Amino acid sequence: MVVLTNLMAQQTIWRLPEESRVLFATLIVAGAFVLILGLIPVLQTLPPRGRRAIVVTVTFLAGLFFAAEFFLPVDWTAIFPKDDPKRNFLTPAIQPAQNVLQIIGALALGLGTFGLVRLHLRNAVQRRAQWGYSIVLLVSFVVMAAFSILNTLAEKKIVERGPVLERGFAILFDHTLIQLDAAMFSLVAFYIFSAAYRAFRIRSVEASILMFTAMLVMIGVVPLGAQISPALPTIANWVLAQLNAPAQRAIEFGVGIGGLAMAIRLWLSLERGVT
Amino acid sequence: MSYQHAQDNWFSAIIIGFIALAVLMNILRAQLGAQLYIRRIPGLDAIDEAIGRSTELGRPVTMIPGLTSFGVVAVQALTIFKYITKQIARFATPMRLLSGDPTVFAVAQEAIADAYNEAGRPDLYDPDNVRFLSDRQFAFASGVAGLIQRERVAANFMFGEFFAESLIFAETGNMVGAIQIAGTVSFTQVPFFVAACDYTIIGDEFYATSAYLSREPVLLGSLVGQDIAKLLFALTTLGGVIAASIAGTDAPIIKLLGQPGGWEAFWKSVLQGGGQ
Amino acid sequence: MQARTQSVWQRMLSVDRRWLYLILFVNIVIFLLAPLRMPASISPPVQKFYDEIEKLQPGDLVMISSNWSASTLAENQPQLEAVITHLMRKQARFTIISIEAQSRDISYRLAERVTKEKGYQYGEQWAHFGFVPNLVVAIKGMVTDLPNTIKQDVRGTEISKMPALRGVKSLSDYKVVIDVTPSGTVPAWISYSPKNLTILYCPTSVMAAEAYTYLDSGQIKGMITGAKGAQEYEQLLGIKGLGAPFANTISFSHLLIIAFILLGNFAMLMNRLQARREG
Amino acid sequence: MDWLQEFLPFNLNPPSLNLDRLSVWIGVLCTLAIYSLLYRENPIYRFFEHMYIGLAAGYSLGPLGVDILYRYWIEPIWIQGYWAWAFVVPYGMYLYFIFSERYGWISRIVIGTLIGASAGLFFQEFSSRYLPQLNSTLQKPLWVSDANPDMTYGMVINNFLFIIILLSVLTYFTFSYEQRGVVKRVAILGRWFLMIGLGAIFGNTVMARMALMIGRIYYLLNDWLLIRVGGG
Repeated sequence: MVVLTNLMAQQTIWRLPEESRVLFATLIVAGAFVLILGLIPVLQTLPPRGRRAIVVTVTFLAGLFFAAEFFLPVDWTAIFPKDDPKRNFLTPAIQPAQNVLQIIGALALGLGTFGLVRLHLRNAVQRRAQWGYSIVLLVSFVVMAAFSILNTLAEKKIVERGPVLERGFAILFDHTLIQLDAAMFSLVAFYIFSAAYRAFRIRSVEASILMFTAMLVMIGVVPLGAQISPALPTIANWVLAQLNAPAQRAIEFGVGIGGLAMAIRLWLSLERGVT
Repeated sequence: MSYQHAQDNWFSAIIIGFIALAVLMNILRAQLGAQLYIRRIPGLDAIDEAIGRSTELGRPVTMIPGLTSFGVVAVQALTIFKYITKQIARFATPMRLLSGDPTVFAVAQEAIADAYNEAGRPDLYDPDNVRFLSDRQFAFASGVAGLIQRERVAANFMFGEFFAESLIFAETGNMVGAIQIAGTVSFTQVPFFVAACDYTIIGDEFYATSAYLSREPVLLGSLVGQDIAKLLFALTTLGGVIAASIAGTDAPIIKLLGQPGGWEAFWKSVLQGGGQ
Repeated sequence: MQARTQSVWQRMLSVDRRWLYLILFVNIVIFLLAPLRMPASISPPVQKFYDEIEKLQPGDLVMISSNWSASTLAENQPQLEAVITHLMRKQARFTIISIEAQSRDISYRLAERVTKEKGYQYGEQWAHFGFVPNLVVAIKGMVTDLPNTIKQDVRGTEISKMPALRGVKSLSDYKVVIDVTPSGTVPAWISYSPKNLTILYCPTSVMAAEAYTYLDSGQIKGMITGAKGAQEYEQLLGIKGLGAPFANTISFSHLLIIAFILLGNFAMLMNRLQARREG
Repeated sequence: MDWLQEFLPFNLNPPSLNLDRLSVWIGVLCTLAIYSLLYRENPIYRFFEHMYIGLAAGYSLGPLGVDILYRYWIEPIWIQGYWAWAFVVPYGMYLYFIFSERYGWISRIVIGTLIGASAGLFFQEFSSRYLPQLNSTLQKPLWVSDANPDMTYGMVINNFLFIIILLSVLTYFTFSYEQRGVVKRVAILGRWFLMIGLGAIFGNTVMARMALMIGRIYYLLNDWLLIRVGGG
């Protein structure tokens, strides 16, 4: 990984020559697809134990890279000139790894969209129940995808921004998606209010502590509280800073230790359900 | 305040090493057959009761890992859902698992299939019962709300990480009279689950539930190791506070216990001949 | 056995929830239109937030992590507008990054509108880095090598060629990061950003209670809590914004909710007493 | 009359469509359609619900496709010539085999990469997020002494309270032994203190939700009905 990052900076074998670069690039990408996807039938021949070994190794190596970068001592003067005392020999490789993980992260998000479209496409084709709504979903998906991609490209001046794109994206984004999202989220206020009346019961000592603190905070932090009496905001701020903070910190310790234990288990693929 | 590398204060590496050792040793013990004790969380009795009630009504049961992105919490939520699926498989109660994350959706399909196999009813498994609605928070919430109302769900289990949309699930379940059990490490939503659900499993209890249910050596060992780590944190707090009261809050020993740069400060003061 | 006539309390408890929705709706409309305006009392976290920005020198670099979608517009928009106004007043340079797809366009269009009013130049004094799905890895990338991690801004210009970011090599060249977010993104900034970077937090109120442990430990240096915090900040800046009408209306919806929580419990209590008397 | 003229999305005398006003009407139509769920689950709601899910999924392709794939993959290879990046997308494509029965396991390789990376990164998070909190707890002396000159009795009381709450809530979250006697009482005390923290979250969360609803009603009043709401 280290060689990759150093050499990439300078003009070397890692960089295609200027002329007919597009042609070479397309060939190499096609080759990469063939090579990597071609690997699958080979991998498919592996017995289940072999498959698990590959997944476990890949998981371990991905974790080892970041763990090592964190735990290895810095200012590794043996390899690096003393220009940056905050680096060890793995640190320069963090940035390219970032690009790789962003791409895979984006493909993972795309997986969700792919799964969604695939589900509704099948609903529509097989005329399953409510398939009419699947058509609505697919149409709005396609229209919005087109406008969104064109808009983002227009921002990068790769595509010319016409009035139709400008107005169309504004209507679809600012006046439809944004409004639907905001409206949907504000529903919760209604649900809280109806739950406050019908579900929030002072059933026990615990529930009454929770409810009393909640009401104190609700009144103390808003302008009305300051109007009623200047003491209210002070008390509310004290409860938040002196009683609430230690409880939150104890919760944080529990979650942090739990997270560390889980991270170790995932890294070493001890978790049966996962890898 | 933040660490870029463990060398900022090697104390961090020592603590991580100690906790890792405590966890891995106990996992090894559990794998070698030692019976590690985990107390039964009251929330589990509530889950069994909810399962019983849903079988009487015969209406579907929903399992919502919510928008939990794939990782630590999602895996354990699926462990709990596998347990529930195995129980309801005996009575062929229909189920829906609704996820808002692509990876969790994919892994859930295998987890639920495994659950039905383990329950000896592979025929009951229908991949369409495990659905991905949307990774948009509120598109997902509306999808779930719509389904709970349309199918008049009997029981609603919500395990995983939740955000603002949690109350829409709980309130909609409340509207159709479903018995609801929630368990989450997202503390911003616990108060609402406490208010609107029949029982709420809070924070670390969530980890203990999946460990207790699965009796997995890995989970049991890990939980025991975590308890040791919590004891370590409690003792460091007590000892440190007393030391701070005696030696002052800017003493080298206090800097050592967790502050970046504390390691050099501590050893420099020790090597320069006995403390400040 | 003929169904017992529902006592007044039982009817109260089983009132249709749609009436409740109407009552809340009407309450908010009334107090949004009511001309009464109550000044806010400045809470310590907001004052600390203000003081941290006041320390900025002209030309200091600030990173704004805007991760809110339209869902939390009412809370995060007043915060972001007030913060950008204050940064422009201090002549600080700022860059925006978002890990939420929708937030990318919302924050970009909002910043364009607010900066145009004050004549703040895109590319000269502020820029938008676009969307990255994985925040943790993005922060680590920016700490080691910002230009190669971000590569180009929203408008496709190379980072290294932008006057706003001349000579910026890493996140350590920034003075402050402001996280305007409805979700748990601040732990990523706390965990991975460089030591000297001051972290300021603009959460929706939901995330505020959890953050008091970070305020206590100094991991975050200030916090604006939701629309109410935005009102306090607008008051400190002496500007007119959406924070004030929202915060005042919140006061009365809180009053309504508290009343209905008490009413609900009272009705349940009376119901139980009545049932016991008859039972 | 001029309010009506400004309110409607179309002009009467020279019959023409006012696109700005029409956009606001579209936004209001969406808002009211979603609010129809409050009355009852209905086809209009379901129509807008599916449109919403479709729009949201469609929109994400813009930032995903351009901000990420173009910036990190297409431009470095085709324009700058760094051909080594070519292998990343096919490798990431393994994820899409998750839908196939036979090749499903192939996706596990990439999922393993993501899990491994997040696990490896957690060590830094554990050090930077939790140890400073542990350390700041230590800086709460329990009595006034010359070692800590600027301590007041008020601060001492607060520190005692802080430590007691912290340790009792921590005790509540321990599971590997049966809680009996004093420990059980401390754990119950811990759960009560936990409720204070949860109450604080509850109060703040209610405030957040109200603000979002108020924001929507402000939009209906101010942008649609053109009733100016005071700036406060």
